[in-house]
Amino acid sequence: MSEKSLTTKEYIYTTEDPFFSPLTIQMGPQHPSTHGVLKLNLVLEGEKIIDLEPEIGFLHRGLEKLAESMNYAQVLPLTDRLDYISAMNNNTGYALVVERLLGIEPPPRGKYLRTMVCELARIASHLLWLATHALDIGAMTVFLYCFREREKILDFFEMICGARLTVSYPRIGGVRVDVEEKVLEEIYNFIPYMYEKIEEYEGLLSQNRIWLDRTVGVGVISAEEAIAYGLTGPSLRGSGVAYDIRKHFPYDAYPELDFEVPVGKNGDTYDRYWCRLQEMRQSLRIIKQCIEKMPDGPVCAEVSPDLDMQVFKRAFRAEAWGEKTFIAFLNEGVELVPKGELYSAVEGAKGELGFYLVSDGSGRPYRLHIRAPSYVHISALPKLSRGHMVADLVAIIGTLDIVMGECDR
Amino acid sequence: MKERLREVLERFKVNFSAYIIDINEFRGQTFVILGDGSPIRDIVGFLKTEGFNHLQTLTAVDYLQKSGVPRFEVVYQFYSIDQGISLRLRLQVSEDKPEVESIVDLFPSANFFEREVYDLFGIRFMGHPNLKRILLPQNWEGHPLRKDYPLMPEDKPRDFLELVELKERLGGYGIR
Amino acid sequence: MRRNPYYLLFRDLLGGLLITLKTLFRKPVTVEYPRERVKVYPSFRGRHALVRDPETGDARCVACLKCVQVCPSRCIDVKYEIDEKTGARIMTQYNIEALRCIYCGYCEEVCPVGAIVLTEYFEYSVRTREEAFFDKEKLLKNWDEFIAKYTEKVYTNKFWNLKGIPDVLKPAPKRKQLEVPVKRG
Amino acid sequence: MALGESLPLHLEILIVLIKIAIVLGVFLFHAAYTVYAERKILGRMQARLGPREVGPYGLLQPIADLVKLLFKEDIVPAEAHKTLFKIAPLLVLTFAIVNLSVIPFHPSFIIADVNLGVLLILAFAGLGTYGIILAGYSSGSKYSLLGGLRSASQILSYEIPLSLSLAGVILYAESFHLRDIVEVQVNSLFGINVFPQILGFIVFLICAFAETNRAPFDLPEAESELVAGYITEYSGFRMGLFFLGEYISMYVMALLISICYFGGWAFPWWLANALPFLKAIPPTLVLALKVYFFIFLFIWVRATFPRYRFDQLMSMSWKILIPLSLINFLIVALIKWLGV
Repeated sequence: MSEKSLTTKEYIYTTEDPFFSPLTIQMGPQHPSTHGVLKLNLVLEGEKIIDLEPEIGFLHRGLEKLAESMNYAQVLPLTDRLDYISAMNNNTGYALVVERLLGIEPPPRGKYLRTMVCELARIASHLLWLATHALDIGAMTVFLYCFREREKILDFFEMICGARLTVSYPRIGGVRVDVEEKVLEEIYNFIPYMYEKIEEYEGLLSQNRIWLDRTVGVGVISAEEAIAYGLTGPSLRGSGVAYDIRKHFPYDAYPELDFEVPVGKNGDTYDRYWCRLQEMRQSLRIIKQCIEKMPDGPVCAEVSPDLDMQVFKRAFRAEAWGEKTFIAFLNEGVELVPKGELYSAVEGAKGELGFYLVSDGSGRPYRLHIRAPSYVHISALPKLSRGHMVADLVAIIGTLDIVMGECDR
Repeated sequence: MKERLREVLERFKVNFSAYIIDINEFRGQTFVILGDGSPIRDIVGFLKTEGFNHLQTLTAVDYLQKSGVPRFEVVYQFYSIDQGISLRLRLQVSEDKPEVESIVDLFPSANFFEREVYDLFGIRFMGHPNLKRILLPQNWEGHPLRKDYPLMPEDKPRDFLELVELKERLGGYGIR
Repeated sequence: MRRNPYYLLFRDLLGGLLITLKTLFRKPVTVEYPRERVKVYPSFRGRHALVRDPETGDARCVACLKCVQVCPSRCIDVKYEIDEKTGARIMTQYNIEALRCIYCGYCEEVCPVGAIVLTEYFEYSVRTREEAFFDKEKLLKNWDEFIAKYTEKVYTNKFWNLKGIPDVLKPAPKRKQLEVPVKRG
Repeated sequence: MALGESLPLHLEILIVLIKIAIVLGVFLFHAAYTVYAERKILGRMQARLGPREVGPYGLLQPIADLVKLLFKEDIVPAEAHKTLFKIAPLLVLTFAIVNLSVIPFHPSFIIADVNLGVLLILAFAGLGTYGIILAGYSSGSKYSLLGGLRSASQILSYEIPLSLSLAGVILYAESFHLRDIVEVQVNSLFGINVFPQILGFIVFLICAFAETNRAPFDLPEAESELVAGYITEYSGFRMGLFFLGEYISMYVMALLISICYFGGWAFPWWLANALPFLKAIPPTLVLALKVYFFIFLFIWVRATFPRYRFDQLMSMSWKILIPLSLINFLIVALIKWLGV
């Protein structure tokens, strides 16, 4: 099959059967299991998928363009809206890229707090993934069990920063506010409870023969192919590649913590499922270490930029382009912040969440590109699902763990 | 790690010296600026044989009004998972002929990235199997991430108070 | 897996059934919302309010426009006049479009005097857009409504007194504990 | 039957009509409250509460549902084949209800006392599929069409092991009449059929799930794949009819399991001899308790298991269930030959 995704009209299927005609279905954007506003143009033979073409962009909000007109601190709440299921990771990722640009080092307590909330967010995200993945495959009880525990994590977020979903908790140079000891204690007590609950999910799924039938050997991708298709995070680790930003490009408190990167073997849906469950356990381990090792002190660096940081207005050249057109162009010669460009990534819950930032010294991002894991994962969807059935497609979408807010940006 | 990167860059310089404008470093990240019209497919192919197997991101920047350089820059960020080295290519693209060779056949993950760059910057990737708009509707006009894209729409945006006023005015005529 | 002798005994399926059966006899976690309330934790970012100063009975805002400046969604609009005698700014209009607000809490964090606050009141669905447009009077009324149910003696907010943040980053009035006594009557 | 012989025709018809009214009334009520029970039990199994708002403990919920379904707009899609679209839910419901006519609820309470009861049930169960296939075909939606096709192949594959596993029971009782099946099995060596025919029972149970389109075999209406399968385009009362049909066929299957494998309204002889007071329990109640247990099992399984894939379901039917049911048939034949 060529790399080119064929649309319905172009589609010519060579077959011996003169009466054969492919069935085309537009799955989504309001299909129950496309996880948001993903649309898939399917070409089917019976229930077998011959080809599919993802259609995205229904949730495009122009975040990258929007960021160009805000100062560095103001962009941070925008990143909440990327992968809104684990907003902490996005915020941290963005804060990190600006910190690296400005050369700020957060104080240790800030680092540990950020690591802790990131791991909590990872668990929350994996819980939502497990919930929807299991629901797609038909195990509806797991869905509600996962939400039960996710609710507790969201409660922690509420205690920490006053919001549950779009937290905006990390800030450039640390975190916005310290966490009370009482809350840390509650999170610490939550860890053994969560271990127990993971056992429960595993009891419902891991050994279940129906679950095995539905996931083993479905959506197989080899290690080389997975790298080539840009899969990252647990989707890649399911194929046996131990590529984890937390180990490869350590950030925050991760270098000081002891954790493993679970790796699968076969690169199928089951291995990715297994990896994520193990990752939840590792996350709990990290949280435990974070709370145990939590140093005292400030949570934010003193050189951290203010929320109302100074910016240079960009020059407008209105006359040449008519009254209503504004052009923002590079400020040459001014330098409020260092000039330069850098790419920095964090291990988001879905995979490698990268920020490519170009600074022109004006205090606003000149260009902010977000490398969203879901975006790349969706591009691998045709490869993964060709030749499988519609029911498997649902499992494969689930196993890639996509969030359209992040994909469409 | 550093040595390995230096080795690769040495070989890079030998092979493609004609196209390299600058090799530099910022905050520990090495990048190579390539001139307009570089054979990017060959260069990426070379990097792939050197072990850069992970294309972290592909994007573009519009340096409108920056003196003395072509307007666009297409950015390729590579990483070698086995060797732990990363390298960024910045390929300059002129405004007159915004065309770049596609690298989809080398890195399938570039598929959507290139479509995105085409969609938002209007840089065409020659040889891409399915180059059409991806985030915006197919009938969208213009490329929004270009710096000369109008920030204000043709109709002035109405803020809330104006909307209330309008509604009251229309309400006087019995229109809801 | 298939070679496992337990496969024939359906142990995997029975184990799953047992888990659901156990849950059947456990206490459900549902909160029956209108009758029961979830606990809202302090400094939850809910409905906006302008803090009514218990001494003057008016808003504490000094029209420094910092909130207008930092608001990422640009939903705050402040108008002010200059007092001719003292030269001080007097805030005349304070508008918030709650439908545009993204509840990041930057305004309350940046406010040097603790004038604007996102209260812990979260149930404020409205029927018309006008109701979600908060002007100064409405914002003060929001504060009164919120404080009427507030049980503590002084109100303070996590984002007013940023714990763990170096003093350099705070505006001068916020370097000491900022709180509002709650007056009832 | 003792009733019909001495009575004039019109009286006999009247009696049958009254019986039908009773059975219909009881089962419609049961179907409605099974929905309630299902929601409640599923809720509790999922650590939530289930319906609670309408009436005490939400007990009036089925009535509220009924009112809602009745007053909803009845949408017939423009692309649909109008006649078939309207007939399909009726077919499903009718063939589910007709099954009840040959099932004995009490040794002397049976609407149509025909000798080929089991065969009739198998036939009607097969016919009921037409309703689903027609619904899928006539809706004019591709999801519905796939749902209908899945249903067709599913029923086709599961009719066979279902019939074959029942064949063991029939062979054992040497009768197609469900009353005879009960009477023979409670007086046999094992008391209830499930002991010698454990294989047949497992096969029948799995097939019952598949026949009624219940989880883990709810492929024709798999909501995560096919939106709602063949019911995607239905709304209001027509959708309600499908659900009614589904729940009634669930009852039919539960009744069949209890009658064919668990001795129906009677207790096995060894239990009845050991605990004589059991004989005082009214037979219908005994049957009802057994049926309720299986209905609970249906709900319980739905709460626990993921869904099978379409092709796995088929291959399981052909590769595992049919051979198993044949083995079961052989075992029964052996027992018969040995004369125990």
